[in-house]
This record gives sequence, structure tokens and C-alpha cells, in this order.
Amino acid sequence: MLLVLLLVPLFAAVILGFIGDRKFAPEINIAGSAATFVGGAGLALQVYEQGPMLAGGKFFFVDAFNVYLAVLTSFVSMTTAIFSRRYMRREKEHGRVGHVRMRFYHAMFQLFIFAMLLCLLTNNIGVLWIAMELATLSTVLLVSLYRTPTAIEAAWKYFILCGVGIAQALFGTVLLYFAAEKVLGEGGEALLWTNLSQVSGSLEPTVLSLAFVFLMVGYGTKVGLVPLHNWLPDAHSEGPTPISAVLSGLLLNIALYALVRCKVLVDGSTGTHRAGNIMMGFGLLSILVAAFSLLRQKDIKRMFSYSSIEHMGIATFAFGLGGPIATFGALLHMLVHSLAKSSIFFTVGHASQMHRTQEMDKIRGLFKGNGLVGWGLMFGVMAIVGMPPFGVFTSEFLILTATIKDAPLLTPFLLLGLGVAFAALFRRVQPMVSGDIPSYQKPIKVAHLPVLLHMVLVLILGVYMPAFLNNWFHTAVELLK
Amino acid sequence: MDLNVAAQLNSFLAAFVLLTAFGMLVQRRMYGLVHLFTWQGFFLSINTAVVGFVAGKHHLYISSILTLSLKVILLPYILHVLIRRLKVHKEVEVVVNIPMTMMMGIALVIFSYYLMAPVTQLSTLVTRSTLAVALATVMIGLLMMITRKHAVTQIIGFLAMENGLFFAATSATYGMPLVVELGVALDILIAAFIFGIFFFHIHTTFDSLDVDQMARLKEED
Amino acid sequence: MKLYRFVIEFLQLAILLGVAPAFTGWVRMLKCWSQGRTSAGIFQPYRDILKLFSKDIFLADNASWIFRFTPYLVFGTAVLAGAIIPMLSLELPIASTADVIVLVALFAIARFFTALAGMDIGTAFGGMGSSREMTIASLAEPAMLMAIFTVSLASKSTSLSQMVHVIYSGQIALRPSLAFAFFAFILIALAETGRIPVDNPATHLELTMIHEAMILEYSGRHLALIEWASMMKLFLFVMLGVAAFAPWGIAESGDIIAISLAFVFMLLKLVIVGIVLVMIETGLAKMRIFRLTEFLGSAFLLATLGMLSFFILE
Amino acid sequence: MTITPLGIVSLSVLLLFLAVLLVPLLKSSQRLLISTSFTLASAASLLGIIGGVWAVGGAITNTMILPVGLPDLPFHLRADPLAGFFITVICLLSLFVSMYSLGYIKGYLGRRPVTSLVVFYNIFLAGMLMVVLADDALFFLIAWEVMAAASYFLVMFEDERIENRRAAFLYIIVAHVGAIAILLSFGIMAGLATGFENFTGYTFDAMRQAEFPLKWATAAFLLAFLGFAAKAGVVPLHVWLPEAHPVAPSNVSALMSGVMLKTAIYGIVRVSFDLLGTFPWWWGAIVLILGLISAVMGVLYALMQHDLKRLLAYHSVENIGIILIGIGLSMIFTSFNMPMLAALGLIAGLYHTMNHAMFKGLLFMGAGAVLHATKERNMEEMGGLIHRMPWTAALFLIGCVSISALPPFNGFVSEWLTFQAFLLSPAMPSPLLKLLVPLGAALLALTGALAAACFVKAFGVTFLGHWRGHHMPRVHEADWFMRSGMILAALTCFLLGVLPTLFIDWMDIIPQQLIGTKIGVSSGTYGWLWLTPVAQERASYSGPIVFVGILLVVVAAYLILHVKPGAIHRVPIWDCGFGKLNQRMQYSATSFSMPIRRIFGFLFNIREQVRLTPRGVYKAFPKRLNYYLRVRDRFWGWLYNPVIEFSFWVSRMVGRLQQGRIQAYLIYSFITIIVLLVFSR
Repeated sequence: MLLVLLLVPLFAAVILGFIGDRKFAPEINIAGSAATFVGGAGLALQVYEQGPMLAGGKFFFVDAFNVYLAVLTSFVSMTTAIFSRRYMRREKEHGRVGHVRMRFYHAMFQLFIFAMLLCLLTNNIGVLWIAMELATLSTVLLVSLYRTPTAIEAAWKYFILCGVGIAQALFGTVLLYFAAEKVLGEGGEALLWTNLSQVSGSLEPTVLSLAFVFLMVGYGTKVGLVPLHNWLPDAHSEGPTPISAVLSGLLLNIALYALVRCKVLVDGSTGTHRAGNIMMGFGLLSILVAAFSLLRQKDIKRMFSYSSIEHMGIATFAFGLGGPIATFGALLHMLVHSLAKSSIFFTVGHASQMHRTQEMDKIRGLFKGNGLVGWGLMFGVMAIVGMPPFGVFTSEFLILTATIKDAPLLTPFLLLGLGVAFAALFRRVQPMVSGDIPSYQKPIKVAHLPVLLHMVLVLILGVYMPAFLNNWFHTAVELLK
Repeated sequence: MDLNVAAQLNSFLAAFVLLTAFGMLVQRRMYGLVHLFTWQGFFLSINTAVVGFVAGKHHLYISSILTLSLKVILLPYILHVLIRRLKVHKEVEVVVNIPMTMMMGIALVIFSYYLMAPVTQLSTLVTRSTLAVALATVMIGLLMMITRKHAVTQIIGFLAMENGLFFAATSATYGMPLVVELGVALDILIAAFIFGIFFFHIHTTFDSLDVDQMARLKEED
Repeated sequence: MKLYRFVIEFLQLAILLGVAPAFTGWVRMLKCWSQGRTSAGIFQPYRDILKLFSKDIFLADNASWIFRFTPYLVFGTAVLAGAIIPMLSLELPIASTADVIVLVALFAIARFFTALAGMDIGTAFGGMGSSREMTIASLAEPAMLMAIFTVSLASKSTSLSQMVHVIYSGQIALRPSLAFAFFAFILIALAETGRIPVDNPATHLELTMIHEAMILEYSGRHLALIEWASMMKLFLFVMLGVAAFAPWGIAESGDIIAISLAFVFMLLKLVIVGIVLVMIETGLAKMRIFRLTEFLGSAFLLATLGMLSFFILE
Repeated sequence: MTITPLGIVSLSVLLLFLAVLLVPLLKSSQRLLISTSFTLASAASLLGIIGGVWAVGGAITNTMILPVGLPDLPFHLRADPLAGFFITVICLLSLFVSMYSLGYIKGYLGRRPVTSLVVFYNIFLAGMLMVVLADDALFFLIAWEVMAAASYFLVMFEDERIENRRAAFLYIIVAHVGAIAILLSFGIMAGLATGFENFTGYTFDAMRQAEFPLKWATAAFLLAFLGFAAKAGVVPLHVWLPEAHPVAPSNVSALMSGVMLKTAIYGIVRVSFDLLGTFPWWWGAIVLILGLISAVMGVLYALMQHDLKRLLAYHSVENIGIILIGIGLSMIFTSFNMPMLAALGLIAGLYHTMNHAMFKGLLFMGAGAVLHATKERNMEEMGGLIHRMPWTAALFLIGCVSISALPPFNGFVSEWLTFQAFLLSPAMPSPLLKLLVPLGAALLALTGALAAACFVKAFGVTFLGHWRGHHMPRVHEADWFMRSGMILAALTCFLLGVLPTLFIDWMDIIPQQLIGTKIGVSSGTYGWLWLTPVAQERASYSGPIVFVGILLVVVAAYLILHVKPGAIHRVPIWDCGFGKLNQRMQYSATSFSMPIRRIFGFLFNIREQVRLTPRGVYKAFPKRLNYYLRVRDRFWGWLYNPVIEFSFWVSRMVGRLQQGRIQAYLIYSFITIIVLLVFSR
């Protein structure tokens, strides 16, 4: 199962690297990611029955926390592949991408998925870092796919800032290893999460708290926490929409995952709540800054990438807060946010193709123009701003109430952020969906399945959570104590 | 050779690494930068080999060779090619004037020493004292990326940071596990190709490698 | 016994219907005298009403059923109110149908429909009258209730008979709160019954009309009913004031002597009130409509003072 | 499974959702869609009425736990008399409105698809019922927001019009802010209930059991009140209401203003009396004072409107104020431990809730009928409709009489009860309140009188006189569906007014459960005849006798005068011998309210300008006169605009972070590292 999960995308990447520009390439892309998803589901089943497991000579480690992210990743990448079929065909007709770039696009898409899955499943913190870097590098050129000046600028910023950030993370990892080998002896053993988490109590606190600073800055850059976030809006808004969807929906989750893993170690070692506090600080700052930036957006994808910053802030804040309910909420939030956000990006992609622009002032009358796009976008936004009965509300509800209990003084700021974000998003989205069809709007073929699937899932998670998911989360909460 | 000779050698090389770092900070000419970078990589690989010899860590030899081939031969070559192709071998203008930059660099060295002091207490390795130097190198690399406005110089600064990290790995812990080392090397390789491609894109779209032109995506109005 | 009480009830209604015009006539007569004119006699209002009853009706083309229904309703509310306010005896079987608040509301219904009738025809006068009437009422009603509440706070009840009972039982002899409330009541009564200085029942000059403006289009029996009802309203306000502030003489029990005695007392009071009213009306001039806010405001102030003094002084 | 009130009500909720699910099948034929789904809605409302009446009448409380929601926090449902009462209110009106909609919505056929309207209408009803049924914080909030979202889309229904969009946006913002506040208050209560060791703290039962320290209880109450006030449109959070209600389709405005606001009242009663239980007197004082302010401001602003539906919307603000007065008094009395009077206040408030639902629903339906017939919302253009649409006129008149608190209709009863509660204030120990509360009574009286003035204006200008517009459209009377809805509502108003004792006997269980005592509504023989809340000699009112009495006299007078009636001559209006009268000479809505505008001018933000274009030299005889008047809510300038400007200023400041140069970004991360390192060394 695990091998399927990892090798399929790799092979797919190789194959598509050669034939990625054929007519049937998108179908292959879909098939590959569907196979990956099947693998992920199987793995999840395995873990659900047998509990946490090590594989490949301790090289891979699968527990409740990362397996649910793995399933999520493979699922969203599958739906994104389905979406990108129609979308990229359209882009090709518009002549925005040529053959070579199509090939490149498909290959890199699969490679990116591989990198993320490796990130999740590996047991070795060093490899985690490598995979993270790989994920960055594989998307850098996808961001600049259109070769417009802004696209290149965005990609450059993405490359440099994330490179610098990730370098810090490596330094942190080195320090971690430095502390670990005192306890576990040298060699590969000392970087294995399983061993580290067992002995975290006896790791050297001073070193670890230093290491955490570097890891925080490093992975925080990739999570897109303010003030390390500046690359994110550019990168997410300039790339092709499927990539924005996976960047916003998945990559941020992965980075947060890495951050949380490290936080657990550090907390275990220092015994204080400092790491948590740092994360809460970053989270709160991100929420506020992102919320207020939302007010002044003109580009639709840029706006939603800011909203991603905000939601990552919420999740980080919740993880930093700790405690059963907050952590539960944070896990749920990662799940529903990536579902809702990617589906929003799908609809946004179609909408901007219908109007041949990403400027929100030009996008009008989606309800009448294309029911799925219009209502999909509307409900997606309602979900993302945390209106019931969508899942985001449930997670925010848990996080907020937990905050009232543990950090009542921070609640006003949290609420301020949420309120402003709500107002800003509605202010922009309402005119886009409503009203009459403008003359320049062109009807297009849209991919119904991904949007419907995601929205239904988000809706269901809002009113009903299946028992197995619940157990997962609870075990995960136990892990992150 | 016995340990303290090795230690001296080690710290000697560390001093050289730091020196090259400073050199890059103040160097104005593009080729000069590349040369300094090459030297830094060279010292690094030597140092790695020495440490490997002293500590009897044979996988350090591999990574030493890796460093040699990558940072002393391949990357400088690529940079050379690019510079020649893109005709950017002119004076590199800086944001902050040189003495100021040097002041900051020195401040950084002190800071990182102050920061690493408690950590070095814990270490028993011969190489422990060089950890501060490693951090300083990283920081100076970052400072360099901040103070230069040229894509190539930024990349060089980035690579310098990478060097610092590598140095930290060897000096703090006698090197990371081999798999990690290989992975890192691989990543750097890919990164090298990517920025190679980038230089061309940037050059074709902005017909210069000055990053100041790339400031269109912004919020303020 | 029960039947006997109903007899009293009807007696009271008869007095209401019978004496109200006479009282109006008395007031007009006094006014003529005070202005040195010869009066048409105290019974002139009866003649007017009878004459109007026998006349045909000239109805505007676009008058709706509201216009024709209003006079009966106004008349009805007046009569019902009369059945509730104790004039002769407290032994009224349906007195507890309504307390003071309901009384005020009854007058409000009449006003509401009169105002609608004023707008029904669609002349400028009608609308003007309705607008002014409702404005004045909206200022007068709170003051009215405040005044009444002061009394009912003292007597721990809003039902009139109960108030009278309490006053009889002598718990509240000579209270400042009641004095304040009484003055307030006088001012409000002037406003509610459309007397000078608020309104002038005698005028038909465009700019000064309020009540008359609303009923300008009425004729024949409709007009008769309305005139009669407004006479009753005047009479009822006197009775209300009497019951609330100077009930002495009203029979507590229901025997003949007491009742007849009460009747005499009532006439006496009416005479006095008439004189006072005329003195006021001849003494004052009609106000501009926007001066009325001050007039009614002071009424409200007095009433409030009364209530405060009830809490502070008693 | 035995049949319980809760079962019946949840069945009706299911029925509503069924109606939603049917929509995709029926979408193709809109006419069929309308008839089926609104019939289903009516049936569901009937079920709801049965369940609600039963729950209250039988004093039944039963609960249910659904297997959905979070596994550790499934949805809890609970139907008790309080909930039952509100369910009855909601379903009564929704029944009438659904019948009305059968006719009203047909007006859209051919103009635009009504699918979304139908869908969200049913979801909206279901949402309101769920709010009342909810018994844990999560489910309550979900239902609350579903209700809000559904009504948002209903306001957005005609989305090509800019004012609809503005109104909907304003509405959703205020609603969501309110929801957040409610969430916080529930969070506080849940936290104090169990301290978040597990999820059970979120259930209302846990909150009932818990004992709250005053500080936290106050915070919870204030937050909850803020949230519910935002929904109820209490001044100064009312601004969304006069925007949203007019632009929504009239059947929706009837529901929003008639019952959706009442869910907020439900929330206030539930939180303060049931969940928190004990409270200091000044909570009640806050509710009372805000109620008074809303009542007076609401009616004054209503007087200034000339858009019929806007006027009605402002009257909702007023009536919510009156309801809150009753509830506030009840809270004060409760805190002074005077259960009897507290019960009186609560009954007054709840009874007015029921009444307002009825007559406001009726009025909005009537306004809808007028809109439907004339395509016109501006009263200045209307007039004389009573001749064209007699049914609507008569029913609208009943609504006007009821809302103006005139006997024998229902508005008067609740206002009378409120007055009684006021007059009992001397019993209170606090001297301050003793002095303040009577003033409150005076303000209430003022409100009533102004309301009467306002509805004389509304009815008079709309239905009486001549058509004021330039050319009169072909006006048609409302069809029988719409009429039947209005007739039923009017009938309910009448019954509630004439036989209050029966209804109050029925709902007397609610104070019994919340406060611990009931008010003896009726005493003595023929008890049902007299409404004597406190004691026979204290105060009494008999709706039937007032009604019958007036009727008798009117009939008698009529008969007597028609023994030998003089003839009636129809003649043109007397024009005082001047030129012919035309319809522009009539009093208009603006001129009607002019005196009041003068008197209370300081409360409004008025811009008034008169421009004369003189005819040559004769200033006295102008050729043309332009009159421009704009009356705006002062609260915009006081409260809302500053907030908006401030947030945009902040976002401008924040925007500077993202200033485009990569060096700057690198500096950020550099500084971040340094700071963190120093901080964690």
C-alpha cells in the first residue's frame, strides 16, 4: 500500500515527463492520482485496523496524524487532476501554454504529489526536510508557467524566500540532530521521529528551543505565517489555478504538519509552553494581517490566497493553544479548509476563464451565467468564512470556545480577524455572483465533479462526522499531547 | 595527527570560511564573488575531510568529495557560464554601503557567538567551537542576499548560506546521516538548474538581472 | 338587585346623552354673555342636532365606507365610555369592563377613525386636520396617562370606581402629587376636547381648524352624530376629572336618595366647570400649532412632577 | 415510538426539507413547483401548530438526541412549553404566509425563475423551527446561521437590483457579528459548565445545572444580548432591518419581520431565564432601557418614511422594543424576587410577541398585495386604493388598528398588560427604578400614540383619497389565496384581542416554569370575560364587552337613524369656490408627518431644501417650487461610518507590509529570526 502510494506518482511523473502533451495525458494524470488515492485509502484502512506502523526498515512511519493527511492529499490531488483536465485544455486553446509546458506541467504535478506524500510518510526528520525542499522546487517553475513578468517575479520570490526559509529549517534540523545524537548515538537512528518522540523528555532543552526557532521560521515560511508570508499571495495568484488549488489546499497543510511534529518534540523536551506561545503569536498575527489585507484585494485568486494565510493562522493558533478540544479543532480545520479552499479555487478558475480575467470588478453575474460556478463559489465562500452548516464552522466553533477557556484575552483579536475576513470576502464575492450577465462573459464547459464532491464533503463534515474519523482525530490528539 | 592539531586545523579552516564569507559580503565584482564562493567550498570540503579523518567517520569523505565536485567545480562552472552568457560581469551595485555592511556582519558574528556559547558548552567534539562560525556564515549569507540587488548575487548568497549549513552539520555533529547529505546535495543540484533557468527567464523578460524591477506585485498603492 | 344596577347604568347613559348638549349650551351661553352677545339659549345644541338629523346627506363622490362608518363608531365609543365613568353611582355593573387606560384607548379609537375620515375625501383640509389632530394627540396622550397614573399610583388601581373608593376612604386628602396631576389634567382636557387655546370649536377659518377640518365634509345625520359625540366627549372629560380628582357626591351605594343627591352634585359641578372653562377660553388666545409642544410639554412636566412628588413626598 | 409534541414538530421540519428535496424534480414547471412546495409548507406549519399548542397546553417537555453532529456532541432537541409557544407563533404565521404565497409568488411567473426563492423559503422555515428546538450550543448556532443564510438569500432574491445587494450584505454582516457574539457567550457558559474536559459542556442541560460566578455570567449575558439584539434589530443595531425588509419579497418580509425577529426574543428569554437563571436587577434595566429607546426611535423613524414596507420595517423595531420592555420588567421583578409581577411582565412580553407576529404579518401581506397590484412601494404615489381593492383595504385596516393598540384588537391587550406591569413598579425596593419606570410608562404611551398617528398616515395615504401618481395603473384586487392568508391573520388578531383570557390561560405555564408562579388571569364568575391580571379591583379589561358594547350602540344608532332615512346625494367635493381640486393638492405622507418632524427634528439627520423659481418679478407667485427632503438614521454617522473608515485605514496600513521588494521580505525574516533567538535565548 505504502509503496503504491509513493511509487505511483513517481512513475506517473516519469511517464508524463515524456508523453505529457498528448491528448490523453490528462486522463493518465487522473488515473495516476486516482491510483494514488486508492493506495492512500488502503493504507488508511490498514492503519485504522492495525494502528500505527513502521515500514521500510523504520524509514516510513504511519500513524493517525499523517495518514489522514495522506488520504486528504491524494484525494484533493485526484480531484484537482480531474479539474485540471478541462481547465488546462481550455488554457491550451487560449494558447497560454504550449506542448513542452504541458508535459512539464503534468510531470511536475505528479512529482509535487510525490514530494508531499514523502514528506508525510517519512520517519526521518532529515528526509522530511529534503522532501519539503523538493516540493518547493517542483512547484517553482509551475508558478512561472505562463512566463508573464508577474508570474516570473512571483516564482522568483517564491524560490528565494522559501529557499532561505527552508535553509533555516535545515539549521534547526542540524541542531536537533546535535541534541539527539547525545541520547541516541550517531547514525540514522538519531533522526527517526519514532525514536525522538520516545526520548524527547531527555533531549537538551536549550538546544531544542534554539532549534525550534529555526524550524519555526523555516517551516513557518512555507506555512505562510506573517511576517514570513509575502511570497504566498504572489505565488498562489500567478500560477495556473490547479496549482494554486494544491498549493493552498495541500502544501500549507504539509508544512504545518512538519511544524507540529517538531513542536511536539520541543514541548516534550523543554516541558514549557514556549513553543506553543510562539505558534499562537504567529497564528494571531497572521489572522489579523490577512484579514485586513483581504479588504483591499482586487485580484480574485490573490484574495483567496490571503484567506489561506488567515486559515493557516487559525490552525497554527489552535495547535499552539494545545489541549484536546483545540487540537481536535485544528485537525478538523486543516481537513475542511483544504477541501473548501481547493473547491473555491476550482470555481474561481472557471470564473476567470469565463471572463478571461482575474479582476473581481470584471467578474459579474455568475448565478445566471453558470449555476455551478456561481453557487459553488457562493457556498464555498460561506463555508470558508465559517457559516454553518459547513465544516469550517464546526472547527472554528471548537477552537473559539477552547480559546475562551484557555486564553480569554486573545478571543477579541481572533474574533476581530474572523469578522473582518467575513465582511471582506462577502463584500467582494456578492457582486461577482449576483446581477446580470455581462456582455463579455463566455460560457464554458466546467468540471462539475470536483466542486460538488468537495462541497458535499464539507457539508457532511459540518453536520455529521463518521466515527472512524473521530477516532482518528482522538488518537491524533493523543499523539500531539 | 592528534586531536588538538586537528582542532587547530579545523578552527583555522573555519576562520578561512568566515573570511571568505566576509569577502563575499564586500566583494563588488561578479567574478570575484564566484571565486570567493569557490574558495569557500574548497575550504569546506577540506575541513570535512579533516573532520572525517579525525573522527573516523568515513561517510564524511563521501560528502567531502560531494562538496568538492558540487560547490567547487559544478556550481562555479554554471555561474561562470551564466555570467558570460548573460553578460552581467559588471560592478554589482549594493543597497547599503560597504563599511556599513561590514559592521553588520561583525555584529552578526558576535551575536551568533553569544547565541551558540551555551550550545558549545554541551558539545564534546573537537569541532564544537566552530558552530558559532557556521551560524555566522549562514547569517552573513542572508545579509548578503538582503544587501545585493542582483539576481546572481542573491543566488550566491543563498549558496553561501547552504555552505554555512553544511559547515554547521559537519562541525556540530560530524555530519548528518549519509542519506540526508545525499538528499541535500540533490536538492542543491536541482536548485542550481532551476536558478539557471530562471536567469534566462528573467533576462529575457526584464532584459537585466536587477531584482528591483521585480516589484510589481504589491499591496500598497 | 342586579337588575336595579342595570337600571342605574341606563339612567347614567340617559343623563350622558341628555345633559351633554345642555352643558355645551351652557358653556356657549356663558361665552356669549362674557363677550357681551345675546345667546341662543342653553338648549340651542338640541335644536342643531335635531335639525341635522332631519336633513339629507351630501356625500362626496369618492367617500368610502370608512367615511360613513366613522360617525357611528365615534358615537358608539363615546356612549360606551359614558357607561364606564362613574357619574352618579359606583355600582355600575360593567364598570370593570374598562379601566382608565381603556378609556383613553376608547377616545383614541374615535380619534383614529375621525382622522381617517378626514383623509378619506382627499381634500387638503381633511389631511391637514388629521395630521394636526394626530400630532397633538400623540403629545397629549402620554401626559394624560401620566396624570392618571399619578392618581392610580396613590389609589393602587387603574379602575375608576376603585379610585373613587380610595379617595372616599380618605387616605389621600390633599396631596401635592394630586394637585400637580390635576393641573396637568386640565391642560390636557383642553387639548383633547379641542378647546381654546389648542383648537377653536367655533371657527371654520382654514388655518386654525383642527377638529373641524377633519369633519368639514360631513353633513346631515353623520354630522349630527359627530357633533353630539364631541359634546359627550367634553362632558365625559369633565366627569373623568371629577371622578379622579373631586368625586365627592357620587353615590357609593345605589339607593334613590343618594343617586338623586349625586345628580344634584353633578349639575352643580358642571355649572362651576362651565364657568371656569369659559374664563379660560375668554382669557386666552388660540396658539400657533407649533407653540402647542410647549403647552403640552408643560402639561407632561406637571404630570411627571406629580408622579415624582408622589415618590418623594409621600 | 409514541407520539410527542417534539415528534410532531420534527416531523414538520422533515416535511419542509422534503419540500426542498422535491425542488429538482419540479424545477421544470414553475407553476407546479409553487403550488406543491407552498402546500407542503402549509401542511408542515399545521403540524407545527399542533405540536406547539400541545406542548404548551399539556405542559409537556420531551427531548431527543439525533445521531448526527460531532460524535461526542450529537444534536440535542428539546420541546418545552417556552419552545412550544414560539413554535406556535412561527407556525401560525408561516401557515398564513404560505397560503398567501400560493397566490403572491405567481406574480413572478414569466418574469424570473422562483426556484431559489422556494428552496430558501422552506429552509428558512425549517431553520427557525430548529433554532427553537435546539438544546445544545452547536446545534443552536448551526440552526441560527442556517436561518440567517436562508433569509440572506431571500433578501438577495431579486439580485440584479443594487439596493437588494446592499441590504443583503448589510444584513449578513450584522447577523454574523451577532452570531459570533452568541457563540462567545455559549463558549463562556460551556467552559464554566464543565471546563472543557469533554464535550458535554455544550449542552443546554449542563448550562442549566452549572452555577456561574457573577462576572462570567454577566459577560455571557451581555454577549448573548448583543447577539440577539443584532438579530432583533434593537437600536442601535437596527440599521439592517429597514434596508432588508423592504426589498425582500413581501411574503418573506412578513416572515422575517413577523417571526424571525422573535427567535431573537426566544434566545434572550432562553438564555436569561432558563440557562443563566439568576441575575442582578440591572440586567433587566439594560433590557428595559434599550427596549424603550428602540420603541420610541423605531416609531419616530417609521413616521418619517414614505416607502410603505420601510415604514412597516421600522415599526418592527418599535414593537421589538415593546416586547423587550415587558421582558426587561419581568427580569427586574425576578431579580427582586417578586415572581407574581415578573410573571405579569413576561406574559405581557410574550403576548405582544404573538400579537406582533400576527398583525405585522398581516400588514406586510397587505403591503405585498398593494405592491403586487400597483408595482409601487412609494406611498407618495398611491391613494384611493380602497375603491379598487376593498378586501385588502379592510384587512390592512384591521392590521393598522391592531398595531396602533386600539381595543378591541390584540395590540391593545399586550400594551395594557405592559402598562399594568409598569404601574406595579412602586413595589420595587430600588428608589431609582421607582422614579425611572413610570417615565418608561410615559414613553410607552408616547410610542402608542405616535404609532396611531403613523398608521393613520399609512392607511390614509395609501388607501384613501385619490391616486396621487400621474397615471393610475390597472389595479386589481388580490386573489383568493392571498386574501385567505390575510383573512386568517386578521381573524387571529381579532380573537387574540377579544378573548385574551383563553390564550393567557393557555400560556400561563411558561412563567410557571421559568419564574415559578402563574398569574391568575381571570377571577370571579364568567372568568373568561374579564382579564384581571392582578386582582379584580386592581385593574380589569373585558375585550368582549367593549366589542359588543360598541357594536350594540353602533347598530342601534344605525337602525334608529334608518327608520326614515334622509336621502344621500353623491356630489363632487366642495372646492371652496376656488378652481377645481386635483390629486396633487392632497396631503401626502411627507406633509402629514411634517409637524412631528418639526417637533422631534433633533433626532433625525434632516436635509431639507426648497427652491422657488419666481415668475418674473412676482416673488409671491412662483412658477415652480421644488422641495427636497432627506431624513436619515443618525446612527450611521454615529456608529457605523467610523467603524468602516477605521477598518479601511488599518487595511491600508497593513498593505504596506506587502511592498513588493524582495529585500524587504528577506529583512522581515531576518529580523524575525533575530528577535525570536533573543527572545528564546
